[in-house]
Amino acid sequence: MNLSELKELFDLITERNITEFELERDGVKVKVKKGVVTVNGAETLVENAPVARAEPEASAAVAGVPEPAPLAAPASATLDEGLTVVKSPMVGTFYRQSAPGAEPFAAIGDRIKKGQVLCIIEAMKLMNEIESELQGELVEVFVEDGQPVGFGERLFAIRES
Amino acid sequence: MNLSELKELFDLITERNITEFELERDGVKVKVKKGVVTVNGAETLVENAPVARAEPEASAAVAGVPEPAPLAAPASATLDEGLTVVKSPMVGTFYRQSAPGAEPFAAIGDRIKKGQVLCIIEAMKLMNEIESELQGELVEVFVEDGQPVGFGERLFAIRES
Amino acid sequence: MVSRLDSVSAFLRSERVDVVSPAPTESSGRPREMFQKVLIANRGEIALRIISACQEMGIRTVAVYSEADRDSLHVRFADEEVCIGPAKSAESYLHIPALISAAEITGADAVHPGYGFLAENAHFAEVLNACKVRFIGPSPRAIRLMGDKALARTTMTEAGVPVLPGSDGAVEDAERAEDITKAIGFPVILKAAAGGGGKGMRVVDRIEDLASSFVAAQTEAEAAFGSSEIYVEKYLPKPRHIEIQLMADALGNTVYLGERECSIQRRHQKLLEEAPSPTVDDALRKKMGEVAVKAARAVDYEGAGTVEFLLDENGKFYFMEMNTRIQVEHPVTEMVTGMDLVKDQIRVATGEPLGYAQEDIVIRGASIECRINAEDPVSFLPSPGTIRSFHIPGGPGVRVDTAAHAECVVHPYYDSLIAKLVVHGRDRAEAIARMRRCLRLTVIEGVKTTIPLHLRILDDPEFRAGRYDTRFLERLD
Amino acid sequence: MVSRLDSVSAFLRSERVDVVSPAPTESSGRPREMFQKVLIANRGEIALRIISACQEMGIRTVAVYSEADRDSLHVRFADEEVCIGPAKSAESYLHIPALISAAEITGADAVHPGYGFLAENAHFAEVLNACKVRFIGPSPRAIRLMGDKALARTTMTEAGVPVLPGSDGAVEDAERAEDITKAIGFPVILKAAAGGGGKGMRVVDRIEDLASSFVAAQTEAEAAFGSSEIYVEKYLPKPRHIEIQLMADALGNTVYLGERECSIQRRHQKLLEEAPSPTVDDALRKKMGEVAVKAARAVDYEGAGTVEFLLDENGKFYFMEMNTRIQVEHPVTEMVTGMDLVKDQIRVATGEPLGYAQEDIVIRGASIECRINAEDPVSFLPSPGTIRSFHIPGGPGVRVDTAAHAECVVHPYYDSLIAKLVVHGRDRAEAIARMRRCLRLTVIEGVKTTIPLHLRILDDPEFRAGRYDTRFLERLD
Repeated sequence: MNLSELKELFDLITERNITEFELERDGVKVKVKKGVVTVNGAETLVENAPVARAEPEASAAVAGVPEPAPLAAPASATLDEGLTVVKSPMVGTFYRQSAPGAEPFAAIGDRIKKGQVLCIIEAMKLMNEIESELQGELVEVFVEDGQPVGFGERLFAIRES
Repeated sequence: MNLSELKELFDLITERNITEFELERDGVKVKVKKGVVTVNGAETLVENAPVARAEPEASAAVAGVPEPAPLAAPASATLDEGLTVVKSPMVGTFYRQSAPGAEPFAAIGDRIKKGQVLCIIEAMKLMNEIESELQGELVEVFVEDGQPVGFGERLFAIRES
Repeated sequence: MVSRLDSVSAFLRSERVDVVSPAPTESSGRPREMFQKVLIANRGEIALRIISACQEMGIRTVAVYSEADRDSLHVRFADEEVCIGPAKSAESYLHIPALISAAEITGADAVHPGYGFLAENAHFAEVLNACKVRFIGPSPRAIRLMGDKALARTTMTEAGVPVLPGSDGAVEDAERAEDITKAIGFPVILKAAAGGGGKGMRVVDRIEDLASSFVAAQTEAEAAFGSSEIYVEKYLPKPRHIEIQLMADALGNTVYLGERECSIQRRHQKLLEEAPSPTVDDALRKKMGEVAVKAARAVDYEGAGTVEFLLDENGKFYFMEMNTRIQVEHPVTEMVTGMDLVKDQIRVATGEPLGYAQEDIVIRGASIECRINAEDPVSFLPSPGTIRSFHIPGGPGVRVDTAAHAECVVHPYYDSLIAKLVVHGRDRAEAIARMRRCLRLTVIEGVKTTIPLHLRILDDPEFRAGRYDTRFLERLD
Repeated sequence: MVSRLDSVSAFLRSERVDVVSPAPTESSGRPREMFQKVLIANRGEIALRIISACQEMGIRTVAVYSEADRDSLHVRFADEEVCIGPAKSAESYLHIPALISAAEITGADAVHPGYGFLAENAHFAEVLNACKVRFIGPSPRAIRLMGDKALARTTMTEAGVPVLPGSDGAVEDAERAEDITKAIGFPVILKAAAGGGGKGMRVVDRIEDLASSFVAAQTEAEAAFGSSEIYVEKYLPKPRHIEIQLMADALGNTVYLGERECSIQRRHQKLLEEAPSPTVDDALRKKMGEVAVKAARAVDYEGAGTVEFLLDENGKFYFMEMNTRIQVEHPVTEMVTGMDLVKDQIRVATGEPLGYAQEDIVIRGASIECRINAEDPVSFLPSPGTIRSFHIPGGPGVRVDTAAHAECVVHPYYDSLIAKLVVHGRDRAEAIARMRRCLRLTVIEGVKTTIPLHLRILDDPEFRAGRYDTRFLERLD
């Protein structure tokens, strides 16, 4: 079987909405499975396998959903090659500077050092300074100054270096 | 298979949303899987495109079930190569002979002719003779004498010839 | 393959009233024993409703189903089940021979027809009676008398039940129409006798317009229905559809369980019902209730039934028709009275006495039902398909009758009712607030539903004030 | 990354009663305005129940959720939502700073705690008060007085509420235990002061066994809990758990809404509750109700609360504890009284008067609640997982409170309650028949549930006769 044959096979599979296919030449083993294909929340209704049936199906199979995707660690997660997201460790109000009118702790394009204060999150009347755990370049700020943030909400993206 | 062929293969797989692929050259074994495969109520969780994610998934995809299998025609359906199932065209009581103690209309192994009476279904005090639409050999009787049958219930299997 | 079913059907189709119709007194004989096994000649939520009642009474149940309903919950929950035909209703749920055979082979001693399908088919009731299977409903005679519009009108007039003034049947010409109009007063409506859906219909306010409208209606009726027969009726500009729920036993006890307000309808399809009506006071309720009882007694009515009235702005009401079955909207009556109509219906079908009298019926609080149909809320086109997600609300005063669930298929073959959302509140304001939150807390994904329309109705100031009539939905842009 | 949350938590953990505890009279001031926005510090069915009440009252809602509950219905149905932490309760639903911050950033003017989690945490109520966010529940003082077993016992005794005779705290030695036993009479139970789960517990019937049992209990208590403190209490061989539902406003109006029978429990976990109790008659209801009101008044109680009693075979009852929150089983009371406890709870929290008096409370019919838990019905081990199919029953007199649905995940982090199945019948027999059919018409696939156990309970002759006590489930093989 060469690549063009494989391509043809894949086209056929796609066209026929087959979700599982097995073939063993010697011993003549064929296995075809079709079902509902769920990709990115959109589902494709698939007809049944073209196997002749002697009697009506007693009941339709009940599909399940996959378990929720494993949640990203609240601290940081890889966004792209080299990009790390800093998330809010608490519920509160996000401030980019120490006082109204002051310079922001960090601006886009700034070099960030480990331990450098990135922002303040005010929770229960206390100002919590959020420090960077890594060094790199500040690439993005996801939240506007003065906005409320929930636990695990994205605050910054840093390109580590 | 060289690297550029592999790259092409991987591109192909991504493009076609194929999620699992197996190939054995000698003996020719191929295995392909796509998306979330739901077969007989067991599901295989398939992750989305292998791109690193920066944030937790907002929501899990909801899978659906396939439409119920298209129901076999009530008259007859292919059971096996050459085997045809005769189904009940009505609700009633199944009788294999014309009167208690009489010979059955047809016994297993009998040669069946077109138009030959196979059984009686009593419905609403009326005896409805069920005739064969084909000729062949009576291979199986699914219902016992005197038993109630529903619409579309299997009565006989005949090997057409 | 040949069957004699065709001749059986022919036999069954012949309306052999003489042979099988029981005398009206036959049914009021000695009390029968409680049923052992009831066959439910229906599907969907009402089949589940009847299974529920039977299970609470310790009665075994038989489900019948078409091939399309193989995986339906009524099949799953019944003690026995029989496939009676293919998806098409005419060959399954409406196919009398298949249903009779199913009752015979399972040994059911009674059949509950639900609503729709064969529920008001006198012939079905007769055949069952002839097979010694009890039809849970009134006598074939009562079904027949109430099923024929002209016959019902005559019977009611004789019984002293007010009917809408008009011609007793078709009117030959415009001159005769003028005579009738002079007697009943303007406005009048001219209607095609064979008609429906607004075709061949004309509202006439002035004598000058009568002759020309009559001819126009005749022409339209001839074109639409192949019959130019026209009848004349008093026209009510702002009628309310008020119906009285009745329950009658075989011993002659008949009580009314208050009214339901069903004016929220689209093309004569009820969408939202409430009890009590915001416009009916105790005195009017008593008056309408007693007239409804009179109507039922005129046909020796037995079981659960509903007399539908049109109520005009002056508190005058007119008999429209009697529904000789349990109705879709019966839950609102159950909510405000605390009764279980389906259990009572089965109980009285065995000959058991009602067990309660008129003075035992107390209306408490207010109840609303919203019919959640798989329909486009704007175009009202059916929206069959597979329900992907399904969640129904809970909390106090909420009842949801449904056979739907996640991953179930809403078939195009049958009616589009997915769920009946019913609430009860200490007063109408609480019921409205409760229904609003219930509609908001309902999740039905995969098919379009009437939920957005219900929310618009509930938010309408006129609806909230209780000031509406059967044309409300036409006005709601 | 560094935060000062730890020090905040430390501050919050310090029980600074002096600063924030309001004087008991403070809450009975002038009526407050209706809340604009309520934060619900809970999850699951009770969060939906509170959202329902708020929506019916026109109040906006804020859901809080842990990362595991991102897709939960309470998040979907609330007007706003805030993620407050990871799956673990201690870091989310029990994490006071996150909840307070969530209330602050959303501008909520009140917090409803539901049941469990922080519902009976006086400190949480205090911190909210300090932040000018209304805690929907009683005063921190009332929570604290009722939350401490010894303090509650003293307070109740002073108020003239009967408590189980016994030592007021730990007993130093067997001789002192003998003195107490002589005063209260056999049988008595010796209990580890620090204990639970049956460890360090001895029932003593005769004076000869007292000394040896005391030493044995001490030894066991020391080994199990590191404390050999033992107290002595009157032992009731066949007690029933009867609780009285109360509702009190800030103006001093306190009414009782009848009792709930909660004797069907396993390891002090209630499984099935009913109202009214099959053993409580009108006279006893009045007596227990009035004592419960006295108990609540002793701590200036406000809001919804429950006084739990043990009832012995002679109709004598003893205060066990007071639950200062809405309870899981509140629906059975709503079913028989027609009240909406959560709406009333929110209403009185604004300072509004109750609006009804004791004589307005009428108990109608009978109600039963079955807790459908994701548990193995035999081993009672939790059975988390994904629910594959889900269908809940409808029909008259049925209420289902649930946040579950097909394809939802039952997490191992939180309690295993999937749904509360509640029925109402015109009498107890109808309620039992209805509950049986509801359990049979419920479909929950993918996780094991307590449904089979509930069916066994309902079929038990002693249960059906209403003759059972808190040890019923131990005897049910």
